[in-house]
Amino acid sequence: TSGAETGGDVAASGPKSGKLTIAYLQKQGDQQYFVDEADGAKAAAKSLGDVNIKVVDLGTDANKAISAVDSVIAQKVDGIIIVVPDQQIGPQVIAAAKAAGIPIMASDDIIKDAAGKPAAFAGFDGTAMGNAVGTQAAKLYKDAGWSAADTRILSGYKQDLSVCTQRVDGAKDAFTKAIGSDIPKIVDIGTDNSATDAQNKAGAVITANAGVKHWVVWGCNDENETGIVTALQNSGVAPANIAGVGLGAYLTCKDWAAKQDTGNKAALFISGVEVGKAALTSMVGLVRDGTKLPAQSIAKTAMVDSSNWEAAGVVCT
Amino acid sequence: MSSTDIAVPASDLVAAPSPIRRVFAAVGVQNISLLIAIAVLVVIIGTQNPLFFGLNNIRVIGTAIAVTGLLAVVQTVVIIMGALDISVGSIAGLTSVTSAMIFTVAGPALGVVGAVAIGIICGLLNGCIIVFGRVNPVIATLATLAAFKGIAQLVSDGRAQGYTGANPFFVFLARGTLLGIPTLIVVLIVAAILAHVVLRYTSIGRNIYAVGGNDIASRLAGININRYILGVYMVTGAVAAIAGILITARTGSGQPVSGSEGLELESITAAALGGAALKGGKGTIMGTILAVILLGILTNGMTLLDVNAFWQNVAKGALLVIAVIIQQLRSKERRIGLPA
Amino acid sequence: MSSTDIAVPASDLVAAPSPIRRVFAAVGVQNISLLIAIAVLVVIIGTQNPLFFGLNNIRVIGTAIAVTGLLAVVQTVVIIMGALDISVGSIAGLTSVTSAMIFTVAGPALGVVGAVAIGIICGLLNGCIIVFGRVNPVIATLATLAAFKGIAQLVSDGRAQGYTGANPFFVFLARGTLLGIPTLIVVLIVAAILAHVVLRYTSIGRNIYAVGGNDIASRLAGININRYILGVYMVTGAVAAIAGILITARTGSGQPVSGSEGLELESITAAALGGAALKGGKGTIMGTILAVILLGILTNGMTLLDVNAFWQNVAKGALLVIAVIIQQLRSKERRIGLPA
Amino acid sequence: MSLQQAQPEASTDAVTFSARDISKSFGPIVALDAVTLELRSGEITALMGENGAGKSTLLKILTGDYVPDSGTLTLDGVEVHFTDPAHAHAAGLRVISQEPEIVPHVSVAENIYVGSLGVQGFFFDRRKLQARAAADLSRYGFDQVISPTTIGSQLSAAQRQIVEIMRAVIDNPRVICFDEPTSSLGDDEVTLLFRLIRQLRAEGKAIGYVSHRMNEIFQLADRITVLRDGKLVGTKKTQDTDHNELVHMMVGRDLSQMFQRERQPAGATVLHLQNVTTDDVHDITMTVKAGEVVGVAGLVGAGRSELMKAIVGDLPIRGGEVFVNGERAHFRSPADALAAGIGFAPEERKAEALIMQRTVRDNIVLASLSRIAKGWFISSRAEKAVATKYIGQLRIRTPSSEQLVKNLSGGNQQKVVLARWLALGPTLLVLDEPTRGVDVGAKAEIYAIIDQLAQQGVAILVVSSELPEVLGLADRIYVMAGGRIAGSVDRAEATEESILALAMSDTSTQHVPSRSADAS
Ligand SMILES: Nc1ncnc2c1ncn2[C@@H]1O[C@H](COP(=O)(O)OP(=O)(O)OP(=O)(O)O)[C@@H](O)[C@H]1O
Ligand SMILES: Nc1ncnc2c1ncn2[C@@H]1O[C@H](COP(=O)(O)OP(=O)(O)OP(=O)(O)O)[C@@H](O)[C@H]1O
Ligand SMILES: [Mg+2]
Ligand SMILES: [Mg+2]
Repeated sequence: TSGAETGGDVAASGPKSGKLTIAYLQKQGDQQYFVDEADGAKAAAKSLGDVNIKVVDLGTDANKAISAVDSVIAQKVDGIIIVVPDQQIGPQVIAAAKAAGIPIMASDDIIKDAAGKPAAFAGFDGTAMGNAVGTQAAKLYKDAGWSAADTRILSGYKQDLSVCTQRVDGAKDAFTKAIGSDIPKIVDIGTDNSATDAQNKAGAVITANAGVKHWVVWGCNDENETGIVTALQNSGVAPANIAGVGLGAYLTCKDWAAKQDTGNKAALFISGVEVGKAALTSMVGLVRDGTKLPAQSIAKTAMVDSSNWEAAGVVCT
Repeated sequence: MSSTDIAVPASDLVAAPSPIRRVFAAVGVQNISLLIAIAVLVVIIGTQNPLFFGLNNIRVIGTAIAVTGLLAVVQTVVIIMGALDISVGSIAGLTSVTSAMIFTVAGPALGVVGAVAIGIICGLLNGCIIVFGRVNPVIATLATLAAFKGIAQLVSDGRAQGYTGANPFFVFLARGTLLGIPTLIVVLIVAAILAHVVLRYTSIGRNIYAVGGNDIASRLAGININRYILGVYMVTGAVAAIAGILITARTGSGQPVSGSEGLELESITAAALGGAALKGGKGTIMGTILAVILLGILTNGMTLLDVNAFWQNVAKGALLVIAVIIQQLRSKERRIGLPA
Repeated sequence: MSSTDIAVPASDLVAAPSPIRRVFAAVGVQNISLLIAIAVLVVIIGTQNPLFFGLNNIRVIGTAIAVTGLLAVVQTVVIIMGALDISVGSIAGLTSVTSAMIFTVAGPALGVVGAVAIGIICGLLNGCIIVFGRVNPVIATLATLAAFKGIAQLVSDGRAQGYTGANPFFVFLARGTLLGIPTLIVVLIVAAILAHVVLRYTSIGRNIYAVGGNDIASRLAGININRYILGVYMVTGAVAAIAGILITARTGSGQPVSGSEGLELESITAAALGGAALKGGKGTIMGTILAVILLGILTNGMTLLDVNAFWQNVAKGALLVIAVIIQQLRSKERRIGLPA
Repeated sequence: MSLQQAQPEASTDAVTFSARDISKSFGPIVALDAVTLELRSGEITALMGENGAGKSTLLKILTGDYVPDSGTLTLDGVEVHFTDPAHAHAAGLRVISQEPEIVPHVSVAENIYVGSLGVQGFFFDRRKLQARAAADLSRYGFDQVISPTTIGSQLSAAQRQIVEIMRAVIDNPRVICFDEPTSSLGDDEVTLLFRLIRQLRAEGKAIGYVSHRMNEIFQLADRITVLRDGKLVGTKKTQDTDHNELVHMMVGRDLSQMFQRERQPAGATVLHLQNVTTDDVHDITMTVKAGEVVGVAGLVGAGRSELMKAIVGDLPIRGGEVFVNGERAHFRSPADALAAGIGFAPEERKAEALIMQRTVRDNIVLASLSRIAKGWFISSRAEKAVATKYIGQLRIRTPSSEQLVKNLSGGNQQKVVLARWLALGPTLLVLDEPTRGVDVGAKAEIYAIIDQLAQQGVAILVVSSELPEVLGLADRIYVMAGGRIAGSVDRAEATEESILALAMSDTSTQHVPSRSADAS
């Protein structure tokens, strides 16, 4: 309903022809998912022809994101696709792009302007990711027939990163919805989002929960989830007693590829390549042909496990 | 070798030096190599993409370096005094989030005043730990780096707070101009000029050089070192708070961590690249500002030229090394011992 | 009056010091306060949750501190020499990812050898920039911090590489035991003992202290300073590579950035808390290891007691300050000037 | 040098400043035990005593650097308490400390006025300060020795000492104490300083003066206070005492008479320089033979220290050739020289020789570690044995070999530097001002050790600004002026006059401080 807002301004200035430059600004650009996303966008640009793509890594730095937006505006790009490090900066970003008359679209994380109107979006937002993970975890939990009393849910994430909070909150909501009120106790593990830190912190949590038989594991990303699962397995928990649901599948796939018996039971796979392609294609469509940005292009996602990950297109390096 | 901080360059005593030498003397030898590096970068980037020279782009570079620049300026003062403040980023984060929170309930004036007050208290705490706890500045501020960050996360529950994007004052800070110059750049210029003047032309500044150069000599000469340590850390806290407010203004909300994490290393890098010796007693605001500009141009130019983020890291490292090696080759210091 | 007999070493006159005093002397005054801090923490955490004392948990703590501990040990050596290596984390990341990549095509032996070789080359590069480029160690390694990270990202395209979780050697590193002690802990213990022995009982170690204490005097006393700088940085690179291999083993794949970012500050914090003076010439492996244990227990205990991550930051900062203040109060140094 | 009796007391007997029953301990070490010192207006009171007797500690108490454990300080009969140097300054007390403390990256002018730049108000005017420094330097006669624009880190030892002196005198204090001001000065500067001190006395200042040089004491002092082992031995009027009595008071016994060297025929040439040129010295040709002690004399800034550093490979040699034991040597660093058996004790113990925060033992064995080590490991027993041996031989006053060097008195620190090279036993020993700040008794012992080494066939090159020392020790003396060898004199012909004449022969370059700010 709202994608028209940013698209409309450009339509007024008329479609452009010739070489286009689209900026793809990404948080955490050094992470695999976003590398894939950039690759997807680049591939799409190539196939569309005459499109130049400018990828900028914003890290987790909200201030740098503002600088980068200013910078690509000054460089007169024809469209901006942004994955914000923090959704609160949405209004500033949208306002800046609007003032410059450059269409903007959010990828992966929804942003809204000052009036609360969301920008066009491509991807799969954090809450939805969490929901998918939570639903799958609930299914594993139910199928295993575990009881709330002797089960714990370990949830590992960087607690000051809003995108992480959304994901784990989403997982919790979906899990609760699926199971009902009597869900196992959820233990939050604050990590720096790395597998080693998750492993270290989980070690202490496992100690504190001696006697627990079964474990459900999720996290902000695959690093958190696999780190916790590794810690559980190192402390002697059998893979059968672990229901780990990863997010990204790029690390969980490794156990599956090696045919290891593992507590990483499933993972949500979102094709970064597809998101990148979709976002870029829509943006070029708007700028070149005046096609309105779709308000929401939800990325194709798949819940994968050891049996179907290859078929779903997970690339395991 | 030290340059602009030395008293009257001997050349001033010699009658009528050539104008070029005068300019050189004013800028300082150390800074010449930074200027050369900037010039080389500008030429390389500009020939690849003439948009680089656009007024707009120059404004973008200026506003992008404002926050780092502010912190680099105060970090330079701290380093000249022979100490280090690793907590500046944390203070900026804490004040960013608190300024937005106070603003939300009490308006912009109190938001700014409150944030600066918090910054000063943080600086005072740093100073007290160092002076009265006798803790080395690096450890003291490493500790408060963690502590202030924790407090920022606690007060905000780890989430961005408030919305300042609709407030005229914060909008003025983030996007306004003064005499055609973006407010952010004006803030940086004012802070840099103030620091420069204090360091160079006041006895307070000269005493900071003395304390950093030789604290025993300073103490024996009757300088109250403790007062200087406390004072410099408080000023640093205040400036870090201004940086935090600018982060709030730019992002439109108070950010407890994002946007301020890592600023400590960036500010130290800029100060060191600008010629401040980590042992203390040496450094200039001019050099630091040139270093900040150099790093800002590098980042901006690499984005402009579509350099991959991974290559950007390599390039940044290489540039740092090359710039400092050139400085060192130009200086006539004896090439023995551990480089200072 | 006692001042007349001062020519005779006092300790030789006093017969048989009490055993307690002997232990104290062996541990060192500085370390006593660390021991006390550890004891206090252990009591507090243990009474809240007796599971803390479980063998399992002790093993968890041990394996959690292995990587940081390794880097802290070499960082201590670098700091004693009067320098700093901020690039250790980056080297660990680069070697983590390359060890996994080499392993994938050439097996574990070459994976390890290759990673260590890369670590040594990185260290050599650091050393050369410092020695021949005459760049201050902090700036040099700040620059290579960025450069090595960029290279790690480039070779891996930013992706985790390989899978080592099925290889017996890497599994042995990550989860195996030697004489009942987890391999990770064994690696740390071996490295710490080696460093301790070299520093304390060999002329190489003594000369490292001398260089850090006064580089000019060391040079004039015939120590080849440059060789020491190069050597120490190469060893640091090699140990950082081992840390990288351990990260790979623990996570099951080569990680270009994740898991190694920030290790530089952690290692510096541990060394400084353990009593190493950033000015050089002072520090012990014993102190560093105690500091690593203290920090490891703190993290483990707070997680165990379900302390919120934000409070953990505050607590960590507070503990650091308190521990160092106690050390300072116990030491009889004159309370003037800037604390070293 | 002729002993010139001090002027008869010109002034009142009023005690301006007194330190009464002062005690100060550092842990178990009693540095001062109920010592009393009185300084009178218009009088110079010398403070004497062996190394470690407590002189510097006493002066540090006067200036508020240390707080005494007990005892009282009175100024004009009013009791004062200084807990910080600033208090003492405000009260009109200044001490010129034994180790000049210099701020490295600022000018001489700022170094002189450090801490009191603010007298010109909040803003500080660099040019005015410069002019003021120039005026003050010329007022006190040091304008030829030092330029106000030179950067602190580039000052020679003598220039640093002068900055330290200037700092104190420009404050126009009522009481001023000098702690071994002449130990790094050349004869010319000493003359200037004495003129200054006498002028201060004439202005009615109360002056304290510490030195180990007897002739200086007799030239200057009105009254002499002697300390031994931290206790007061007594105070004498200069005219009522003599050299032998003072020595007896200081040492507690009579010293055997003046040192006499055992001369012997020299052996093979160990070091030969042929037209050696560096950035600072030019066209140096000299030889040192086994068993020979060769002296190098010259005025401050003549380039002696630079030459020594070039010999051991610390400074690069630009031209000419160096032969060691007949073979051409290319030392790229002192490490190479050490490998060839050359040891070098530099002039500046604090900056160049000692690792202050390490122990006496560590410092003594620093250069001979590889010899003490068995394979890879060093035996701490062997180390301690070596350290203890030289602590005894040089009578280094320290509670044990484990004391930190920074806690030793200045003279004892100097002995540690020497001990390092004695412990190594090199074939050529280069000593730059080896007895700086060393007391009379210890000096004689050091001379004896040098003599003994020479007899064992060690070649020794000694730089010294004390002509009696050079004359007494050396078999041959090279005199340097303006970075060149002005001549060489055999012991037989050498007199103070002949050496001085050579040293002053180069009028073109001497006394012009070569490094100033424009070097950068
Ligand atoms: N900070 C300190 N800690 C421990 N001992 C100290 C300290 N300062 C001085 N001492 C000791 O006090 C004694 C007196 O030292 P002081 O420096 O006053 O001697 P001095 O008379 O000035 O000797 P010199 O002629 O060698 O300069 C010495 O034994 C010295 O080792
Ligand atoms: N650290 C230094 N940096 C730069 N120049 C110096 C330094 N020390 C001395 N000089 C200069 O080098 C020249 C030679 O000094 P040098 O110290 O060799 O003289 P010297 O004969 O040994 O006298 P001194 O008795 O002062 O040691 C002088 O002109 C002096 O000003
Ligand atoms: Mg003394
Ligand atoms: Mg000399």
